[in-house]
Amino acid sequence: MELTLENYLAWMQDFAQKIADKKDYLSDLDSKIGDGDHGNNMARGLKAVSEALATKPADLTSALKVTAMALISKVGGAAGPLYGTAFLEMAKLSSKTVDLSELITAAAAGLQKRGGAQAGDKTMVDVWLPVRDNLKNSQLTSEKIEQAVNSTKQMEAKKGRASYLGERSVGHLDPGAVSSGYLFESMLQTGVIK
Amino acid sequence: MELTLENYLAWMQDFAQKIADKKDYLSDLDSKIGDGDHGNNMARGLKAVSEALATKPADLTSALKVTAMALISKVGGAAGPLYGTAFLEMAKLSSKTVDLSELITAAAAGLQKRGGAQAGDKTMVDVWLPVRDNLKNSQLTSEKIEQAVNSTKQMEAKKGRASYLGERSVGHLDPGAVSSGYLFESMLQTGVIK
Amino acid sequence: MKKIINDPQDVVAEMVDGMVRAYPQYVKQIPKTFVMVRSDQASMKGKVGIVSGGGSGHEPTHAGFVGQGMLSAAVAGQVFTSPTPDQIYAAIKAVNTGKGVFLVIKNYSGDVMNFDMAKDMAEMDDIPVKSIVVDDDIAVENSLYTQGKRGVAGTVLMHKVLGAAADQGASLDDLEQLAKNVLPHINTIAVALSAATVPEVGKPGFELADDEIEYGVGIHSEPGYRREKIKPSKELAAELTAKLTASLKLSSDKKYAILVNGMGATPLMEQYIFTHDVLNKLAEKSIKPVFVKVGNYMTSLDMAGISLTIFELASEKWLDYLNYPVKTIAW
Amino acid sequence: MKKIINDPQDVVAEMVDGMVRAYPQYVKQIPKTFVMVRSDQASMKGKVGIVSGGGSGHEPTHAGFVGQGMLSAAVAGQVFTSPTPDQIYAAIKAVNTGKGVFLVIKNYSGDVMNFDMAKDMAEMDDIPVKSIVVDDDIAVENSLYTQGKRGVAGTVLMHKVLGAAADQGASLDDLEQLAKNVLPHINTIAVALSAATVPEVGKPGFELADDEIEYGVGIHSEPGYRREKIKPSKELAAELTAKLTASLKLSSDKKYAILVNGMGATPLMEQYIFTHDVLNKLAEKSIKPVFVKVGNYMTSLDMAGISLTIFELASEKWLDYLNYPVKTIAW
Ligand SMILES: Nc1ncnc2c1ncn2[C@@H]1O[C@H](COP(=O)(O)OP(=O)(O)O)[C@@H](O)[C@H]1O
Ligand SMILES: Nc1ncnc2c1ncn2[C@@H]1O[C@H](COP(=O)(O)OP(=O)(O)O)[C@@H](O)[C@H]1O
Ligand SMILES: [Mg+2]
Ligand SMILES: [Mg+2]
Ligand SMILES: [Mg+2]
Ligand SMILES: [Mg+2]
Repeated sequence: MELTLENYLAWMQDFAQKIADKKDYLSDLDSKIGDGDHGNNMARGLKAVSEALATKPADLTSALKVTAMALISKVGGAAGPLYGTAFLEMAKLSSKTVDLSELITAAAAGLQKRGGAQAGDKTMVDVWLPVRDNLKNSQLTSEKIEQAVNSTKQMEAKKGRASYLGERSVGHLDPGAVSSGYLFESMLQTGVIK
Repeated sequence: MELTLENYLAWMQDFAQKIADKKDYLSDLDSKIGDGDHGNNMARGLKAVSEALATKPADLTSALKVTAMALISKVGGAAGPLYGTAFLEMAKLSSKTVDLSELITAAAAGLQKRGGAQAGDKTMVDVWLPVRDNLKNSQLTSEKIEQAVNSTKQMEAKKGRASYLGERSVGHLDPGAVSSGYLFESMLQTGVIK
Repeated sequence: MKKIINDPQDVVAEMVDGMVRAYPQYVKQIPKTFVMVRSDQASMKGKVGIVSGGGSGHEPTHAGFVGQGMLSAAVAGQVFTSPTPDQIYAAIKAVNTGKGVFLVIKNYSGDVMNFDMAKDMAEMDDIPVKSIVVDDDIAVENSLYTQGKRGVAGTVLMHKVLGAAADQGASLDDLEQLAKNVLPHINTIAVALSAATVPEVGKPGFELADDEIEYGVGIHSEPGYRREKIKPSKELAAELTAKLTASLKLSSDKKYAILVNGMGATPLMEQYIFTHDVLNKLAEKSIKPVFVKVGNYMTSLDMAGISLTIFELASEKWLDYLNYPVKTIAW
Repeated sequence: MKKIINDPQDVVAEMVDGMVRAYPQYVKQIPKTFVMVRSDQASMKGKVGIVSGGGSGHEPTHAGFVGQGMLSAAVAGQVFTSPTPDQIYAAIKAVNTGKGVFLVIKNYSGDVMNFDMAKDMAEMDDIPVKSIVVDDDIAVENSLYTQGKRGVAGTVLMHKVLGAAADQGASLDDLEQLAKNVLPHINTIAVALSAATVPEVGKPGFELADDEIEYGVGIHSEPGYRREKIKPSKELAAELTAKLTASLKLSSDKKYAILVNGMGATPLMEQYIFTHDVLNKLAEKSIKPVFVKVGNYMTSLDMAGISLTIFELASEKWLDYLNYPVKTIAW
């Protein structure tokens, strides 16, 4: 499972489309336990990513880097620095290895370092960690991703805006987990993993 | 038809009661073609009048004067100076004559001088003038008052807030005409005219 | 009606109390009245006093503009109801330092009559009093047969100009002349998204559908000249600017000041967006205002909407007056 | 959604444009950013720069407080969304005059992360940067397991204190110490009558019945701690004052400043009535605040509601900082 410029571009194109399609749904989810902007934030960011990638980066590293920069400078909120850091970590590592599992592991670590969230805190981390682990032993499936996303439903938020709700956050999906779910669904569907 | 301290006090007591009862209705009328406060303004004023008259003024002149002062200082808006001026003119004249017709004639003149309204401008003047004329030839009846009040319905306002509505003021009773109607109904009902 | 109030009958008393206790450095209350006079009495010495007032519900107007360089006193009536002559008279007496008192009256029959009666009282006391009746709202056509135009947000600019001139020693006659000169150059027009709810009434002054607006509405929910579906800000700006262009005969040779005024429930974000659109509209005519102010200055309780005032600065001095420093709660 | 806007995607760009064109004397925009820096660059010379910012929708916060004696720059994010690191970094670079830059951050995970990334960038450029994370909202209990308390209206007082100190020559270390000392003494709590509608979302962040209020709501429609039927202002004041009494351990031996803050759609009349009730409540405890401010300072778009901030003036200097003159659009 190696990330290449080609499959990476396909992956991002698909992800951007999913986000555009699900913009309102993501904001809806966010308005239940956050401030209702996650869909708009992500759509703005992925539009910028698409524009940046349309300028045809020379290699995977620069593709990952422009993705990170577009996310960091366009998404804002909590999701911007988190997704941005994740892709920046992948960009950094990509000059040494293009193994997908290793890249995602580095990304997840960066994400946790930036946001300080642990497994079970009801954040996107609750999707990234299981994905990381399942990639490691080549067992990532669409069902596993869905499972991870759905697992956030019963969690009580400890990080991000949803944490202000305390117990009342239980029973709602975490919007960042859902958007991360789309990221990894795209990864599967565009054949990054064969 | 002479105004006495006694029948004047009865008159004002009845008028205050009518205004208290019709407060919401008057404000409702005012909200259609004005700013919705005529009932509140009049109720506040007549409450002050009742309190002032409860201190037992020595004679009719002082009774009229404290009425005027209470109206001037408590009603505010357009109705305050208008009603206030009317009663002040009656107070002034009452040291010379207590003939009801003459008193109302003076009051109506003061009212017109203060507000500059003519017959047909859709104001309280459209009740005061017919009442004045009917009193002169001893023909004032409840029907005449009602007629005068209702006549304002088809008029287009030329003075006061309702004038901002132009043609759209047509079809609504003038609130000041209605409250003036109550004033003269009370005058009839409390036996000031026998 | 969902409001942060106690008994609707007490709103003015409690508001005035809150105001003078919050800002004793600017205003103090004449006991048993709703008159707020300038705390800094020293700054009034030897100057003509300027008194304004009117119904409450337009906060920060009028008391928010009491202070050095602007008003000497403000008289608060009941909500949307002119104050009474005795209160206005108390204000006149309190601020007269021997140079007379100038009254700024908004053109409503109630206000005009009550201020007139107060003027009569003051004259019996030998206090020289002059006045201006502000009628800047161009939504209502002036005509012989009506009450004339209404006084709205432009009144605040009148306060500012007169206050600056008075602070610099203008006489009562000077102020009267200045006010007369300035008046026709200040024009205002509004658009409402929703009506105000008077606490004692308990329901909005008029009803607009969820997607409806009304042009030309007054600050007491007086009706405007047209209702239609909500438009983008730039189209609202175009409509209001066009009206003012016609009334003031806007020209790129002249200098203008602009006041974008929120009606109470319209957030600043919307006001700034509207400002952006108005400035664009004026730029199309090669007009770049030399003074712009944006915010809630002449409100109408919880009405949502905005008014646009354009003030043609026919004299260079008028711009100086607008920029003259003041010490008030709200300018 | 009835708002005076154009395309919901353009609200921030157009608002920033309106603001800088209306008030060029106070703020100017760094081209291609939503960063507004102080126009009066001379006043920043030799002083530590102070940068604040956050999501838009809280106007006049933050740009309304840019100017001499207060902020050096403000960074506007999308509505209710933290600005991005590149923009914050641009602000830092623009205001650094060699003495370093102090950041005032509200405690939201997005804001903290974006400002942190900007700080990293500035440090790579050898610009010394320190910061405070404001978390004055006592509605949410602080605990190890959560994000901590939120930053709300009290942030404006932090801006004021730091701005005054910076203008008087405080060093970056002085400001950090001052901010740390001040922070626990500023506490805020709010009550909402209705939620804000984010333009791009198009519907309110939460629904309250026609007769319902919610205590403890945040400035982005974050939920509060209790819903109940609307109460008279004096009871709302009692509830909020009681919460702050507990958190700050109010005592008649100490000095306090008060900020009564409107959330956007609540008129000044209601704010002053509420102020009256708060001052009465405090008077019962023999507390008479030495500084009171009332108005829309940290809004939440078109939310109706009010917040109460109490600031214990543990040092006499802090009151001087609050009273220190500033040149801004909105203080
Ligand atoms: N500290 C954190 N660590 C990891 N993820 C976080 C953290 N804080 C927030 N998130 C994620 O960010 C998502 C919200 O993003 P978004 O709505 O775009 O930003 P904001 O909360 O600033 O409005 C949450 O659903 C959650 O998954
Ligand atoms: N110029 C005027 N002359 C005579 N009556 C007038 C004039 N202006 C207003 N009115 C009367 O006053 C009434 C309104 O009174 P009110 O609602 O108490 O005052 P306001 O209009 O100031 O709110 C009108 O219905 C009308 O009868
Ligand atoms: Mg969000
Ligand atoms: Mg009325
Ligand atoms: Mg009225
Ligand atoms: Mg957000």
